[in-house]
Amino acid sequence: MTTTLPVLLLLPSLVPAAVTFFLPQDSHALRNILQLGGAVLKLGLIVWMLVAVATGATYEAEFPLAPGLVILLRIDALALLFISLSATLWLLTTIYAIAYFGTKAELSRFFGFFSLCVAATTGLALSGSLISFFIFFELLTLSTWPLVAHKQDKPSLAAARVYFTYALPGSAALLWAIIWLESATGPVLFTEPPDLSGLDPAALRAIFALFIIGVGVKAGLVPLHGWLPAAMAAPAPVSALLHAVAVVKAGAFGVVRIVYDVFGAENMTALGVGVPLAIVASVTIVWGSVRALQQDEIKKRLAFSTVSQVSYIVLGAALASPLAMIGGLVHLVHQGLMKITLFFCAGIYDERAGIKRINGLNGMGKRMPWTSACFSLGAMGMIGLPPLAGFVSKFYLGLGAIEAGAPWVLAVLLASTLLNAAYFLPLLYRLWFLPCAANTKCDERAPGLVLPAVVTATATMGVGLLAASPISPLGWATLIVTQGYGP
Amino acid sequence: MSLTVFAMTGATLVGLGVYGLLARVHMLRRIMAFNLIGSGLFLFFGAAGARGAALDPIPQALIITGIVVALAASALAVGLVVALARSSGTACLPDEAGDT
Amino acid sequence: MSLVLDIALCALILGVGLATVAGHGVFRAVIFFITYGLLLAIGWARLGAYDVALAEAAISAGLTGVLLLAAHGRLRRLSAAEEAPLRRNLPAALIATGVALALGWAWFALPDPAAPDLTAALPQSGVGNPVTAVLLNFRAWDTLLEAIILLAALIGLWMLARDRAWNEPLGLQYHARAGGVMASFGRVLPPIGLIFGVYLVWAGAETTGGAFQGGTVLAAVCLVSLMAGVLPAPRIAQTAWRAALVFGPGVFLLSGVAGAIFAQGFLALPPALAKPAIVTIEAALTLSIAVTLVLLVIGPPDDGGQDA
Amino acid sequence: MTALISGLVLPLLAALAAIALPARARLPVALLGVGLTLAASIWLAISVWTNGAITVSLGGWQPPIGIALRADGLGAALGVMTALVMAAVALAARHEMEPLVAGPRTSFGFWPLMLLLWAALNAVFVSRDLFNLYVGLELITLTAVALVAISGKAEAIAAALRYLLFALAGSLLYLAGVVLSYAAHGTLDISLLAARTAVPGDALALGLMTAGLLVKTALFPFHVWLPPAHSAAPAPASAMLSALVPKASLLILLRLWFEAMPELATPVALFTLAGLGALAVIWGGVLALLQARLKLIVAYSTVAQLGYIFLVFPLAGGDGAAQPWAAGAWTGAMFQMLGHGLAKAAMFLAAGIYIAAVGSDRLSDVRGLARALPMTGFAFALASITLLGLPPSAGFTAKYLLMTGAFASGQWAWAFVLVGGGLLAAAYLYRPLTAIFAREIAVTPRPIPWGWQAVPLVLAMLSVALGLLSSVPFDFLQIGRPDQAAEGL
Repeated sequence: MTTTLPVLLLLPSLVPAAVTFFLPQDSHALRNILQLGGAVLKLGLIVWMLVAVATGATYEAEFPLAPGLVILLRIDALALLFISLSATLWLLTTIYAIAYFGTKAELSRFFGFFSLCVAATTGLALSGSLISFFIFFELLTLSTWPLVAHKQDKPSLAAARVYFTYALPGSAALLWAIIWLESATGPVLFTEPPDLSGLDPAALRAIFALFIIGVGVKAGLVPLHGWLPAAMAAPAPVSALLHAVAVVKAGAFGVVRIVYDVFGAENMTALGVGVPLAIVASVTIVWGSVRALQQDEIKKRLAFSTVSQVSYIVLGAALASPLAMIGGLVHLVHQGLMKITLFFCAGIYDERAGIKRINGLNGMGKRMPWTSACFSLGAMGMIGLPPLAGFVSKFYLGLGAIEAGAPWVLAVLLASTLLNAAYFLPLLYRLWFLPCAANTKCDERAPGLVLPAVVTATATMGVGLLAASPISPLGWATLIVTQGYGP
Repeated sequence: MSLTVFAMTGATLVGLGVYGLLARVHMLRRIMAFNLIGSGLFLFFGAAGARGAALDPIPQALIITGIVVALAASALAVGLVVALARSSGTACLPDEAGDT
Repeated sequence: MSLVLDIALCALILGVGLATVAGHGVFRAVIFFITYGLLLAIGWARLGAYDVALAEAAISAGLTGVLLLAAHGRLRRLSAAEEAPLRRNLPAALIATGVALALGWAWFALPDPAAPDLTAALPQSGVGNPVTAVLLNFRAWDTLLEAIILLAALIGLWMLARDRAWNEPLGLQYHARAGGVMASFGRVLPPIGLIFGVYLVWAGAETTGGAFQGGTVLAAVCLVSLMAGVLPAPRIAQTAWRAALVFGPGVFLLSGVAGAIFAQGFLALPPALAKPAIVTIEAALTLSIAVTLVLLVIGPPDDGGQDA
Repeated sequence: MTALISGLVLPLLAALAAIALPARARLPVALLGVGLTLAASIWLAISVWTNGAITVSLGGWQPPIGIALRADGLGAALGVMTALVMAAVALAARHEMEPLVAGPRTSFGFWPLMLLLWAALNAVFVSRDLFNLYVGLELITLTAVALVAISGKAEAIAAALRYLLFALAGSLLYLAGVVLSYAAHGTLDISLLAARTAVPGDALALGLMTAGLLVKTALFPFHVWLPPAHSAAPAPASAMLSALVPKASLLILLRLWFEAMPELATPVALFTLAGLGALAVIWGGVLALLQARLKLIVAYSTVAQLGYIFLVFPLAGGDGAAQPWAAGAWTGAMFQMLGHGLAKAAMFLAAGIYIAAVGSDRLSDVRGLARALPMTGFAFALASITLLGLPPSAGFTAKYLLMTGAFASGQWAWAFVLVGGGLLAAAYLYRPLTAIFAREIAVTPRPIPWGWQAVPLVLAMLSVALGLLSSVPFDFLQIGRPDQAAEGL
């Protein structure tokens, strides 16, 4: 059992993917059953595994391809955190996507790549070695590209091209870094960080930079973030997936892996690369927010907000103090919950009321109360109002910054919070306090769309309120840091 | 001594053939140049095989094989040249017809 | 004395070779080329390589020459026989000189001759002519592939036919005048050539000769008969011609397989059976080579029309 | 031994039968030959896997008197790859070369030429005799040239003639080297040459043979004949020409530099070979970027993809052969050979389907065809993944192993070629992919039988599967490998 479970975790997404590609367009029922069944099954497996891991079981599966080229799937606490998040959000996004697309064209292709993308994310989370991480990272790029291009109109195709133009050089940098490092240390497993003591510090710094460039493209680090706002041309479920579950998260997750499981916090500090990374993250946080402020389109504004918010995770990793790390890790979950809520709602506004720009939101609070309530919760969470999810993350990051002796980070957090408020509060004001345009046609009687948003919005509140509980994301992140990376 | 004469003749023939191949553009000329190179090489080979106490039959057999192979290649090449002339009115390759 | 003779012969060969490359006019170059082949055959005889001499004269000078002459005729009809005059080409001259010098150097750098010792193997080969032993026994695989190459070239050549001409007789049609030189030539020559060709194959086992040389002579006979109208022009659709093409390689191949089944291995000939086996293979091969060479020379079916 | 011989005899017999038998028996006998030869190739691989490399002295005559054949892991692996490609080509040609579609001439000639080409490739894969390799190469050349010319179009004739010109020049250069090495050592056998006493003329002999083989492999700057020839041929022929034919001369090159005369592999020579390979990667990629026809893009990509393989020379050749990274780098290059073969054949067969469907392979005419022919579009996309070297394809395994070798040996500059070539491939394959997957259909396609559409898809899947399941092929390629260095890194 110990070797089969990691493989078993991939199958609920891989099998539906493989089957869905060959389904005729109009066999909606079968396709939906496959997708939902896969998602539910996976969630069930994860719950089972959580219980098993809590009782001390370990899981590992290995597929040697060639000497040094081994796919290693391993379940550790960090993997579990990411995989639980992605599995939960995958189920919700699937429900949402089924309702969103209805009977539109090319759905077999869409859901095929959708499942493949989730399979890649699962593999990425379970990867126990650098090279398996890379393989799933590339698979993720390949499977998300058709999703971005899904509409196949000019903007989508342009967005997809931009995505590739960023992603492929990023992958090249990552591969370069991996092979450079492994040529000196042998294959790198996350369980046993390599011994870097004998290596030239200058080379190590270059390798670190290449690693950060490689995963930074996906994480949307400035100045490698250009593809992310462009990818807004994709349908709403794709945006939700890209921003909250898969791609951006994979980048941030990669940063955490590289900092803690490849280099280790001490080496990072010794090489003097932690502070530059923290600066890059800070610049991204501020710059993303500034750009978000300038956007008139709801989804664009959300996209730049993602650029900004994901770098909290990177910042947490870069500061390398336990509390900052807890803040970063917990934000991995919190940002996912909040951002997916916002994108679900943005999709509902667009789909059910034709609202794309922020001035269309006027007075929608009364006409679409459920959606608007969820949107507001997500937005307030992003700003960091207690007791919502975002507050917990920012609080721990702030404490961590002081712990790490980098008080300037507090200024960054403060500036970011103000900017967050500046670009989200006007939306809330429009929603609830401005009169609506006379004859906007809207209705939110679409449970498949609204229900997932309600669930995630509730979770946004729940994870904040129950942060002290050991099974909350915060409790989990604390466990990871104290067990795995504690001093 | 005679062998050296034949070997040098072979080497020179190869040179002549190479020149014809590079400097001539009419494809029949080039086919002849190929045969010149081939036969020059064979002459060299034959002279080398005659150096020992007895005549080495292996080079002779290889040369006969080589001659037949050269004929096969020449026949196909000649056919292609005729086909080229039929379809394009020239016996030179498209981008070289104007040169030399 | 013989050295002087050789030097004179080589000078002649080089002169004719030079004329082939640098001389004026494609037609004259072809004539020089044929002469060159004949002179080279004498050179081979001087080296004591009579089998090669025969092959050079029959195949290089004879058949290739006919091939080139026929091609020149067709090109002239397509007004593609003209060529630009030779201009001085320095890079080509440098490369050519370099290659010749390198080969010349290699000759003087050769170590002492190191030929494989065949004394033990030859008596086992079943034939007295060592060249035939190499061709049909020691390196039979080369020879088998060589026969296949001829066949492949022929199939390739046929692919150059126009679709509308596919069912026409092969080659451009020659019309010998009844009672003319060609016609009488065509009646007298074949019986003589036939005997000579068969003799060459038979003799090849023990002295000079062999399947390829004999096949070439038979091919010449066949060509003359075709030109004289004694034989009707073949068509691809005629099964007998195609069967004749594959007969020799087929027998060779199957005897090789028989060796794998009944003797030590693929293409193996038990010494006791080697001589009859080789003669049988050679006879079959000669027939097919002759037919292949004939069809190679007369070319694909051609209705004489022009595309462009 | 029987398996080895069957792989040579069966396609020859089938070709002879296809020539001699009347028209209605031609296709059945050819397909029978294809099936049996495929079985023989797989059988050979299985026996090599169980018994190790197989050596046969033909006619019972040992070298230097006779000719030895030897099937090692590499030769048998190439044999299986060839067999898979040939079987796919045959299944596609069943439709494309039908007498009613292609005319009586083409439908007559295609099958024997294909089978003869197959026999010649198998002969080269196992031959240990330099002159026998020359004969094999000539048979490959003549059949390949005929396959280029088979369409009868004016540009095909010109391309075929140019190809023949280059190939014959290459043959003569190679032959010159063979002549010199026999004259010096009295043997043509690769293993015996490896044990020879070196003489000064060896370098010239090796140089001549190498130059000739480079021309035949279409390495930059000798590549000019390849794209017009490969794009002018009918698609099933292009698939064979691009996927298989250059591999034969490349294999001989490897045998010379790694087995026959490894001591002549000086750093300068190895650098030159890889440098030309690097230029081929760049130049082939740039030119592929500029083409407007699918087949030309794919053909220029062959020039680029062959370039990668030449990195094997500095990474695993010469003094590096005994280093721990040599096994990985060498095997990486062999994965490139195998993976490229499968993927490239898939691409050309997909292009053939498009040409059959809309009568053209211009990018503007194949727009949106993935909607009407989804399997073909999927096949092209999968094959692209291999050419890009993205995981988990054979191309990635190759790139990973070569890059690891480059870093381990301190020659990391070659890694730029691997990474840059991958990005360039992404650039030049992006246009055909977006065209094929476009939303609107430019030309309404004729229906294509399901069985035909599946053919390139299976090949493309195999090229990915080779990467996914690369551990068995990796071990297989080590069988009989020269310079058994310590296993991997």
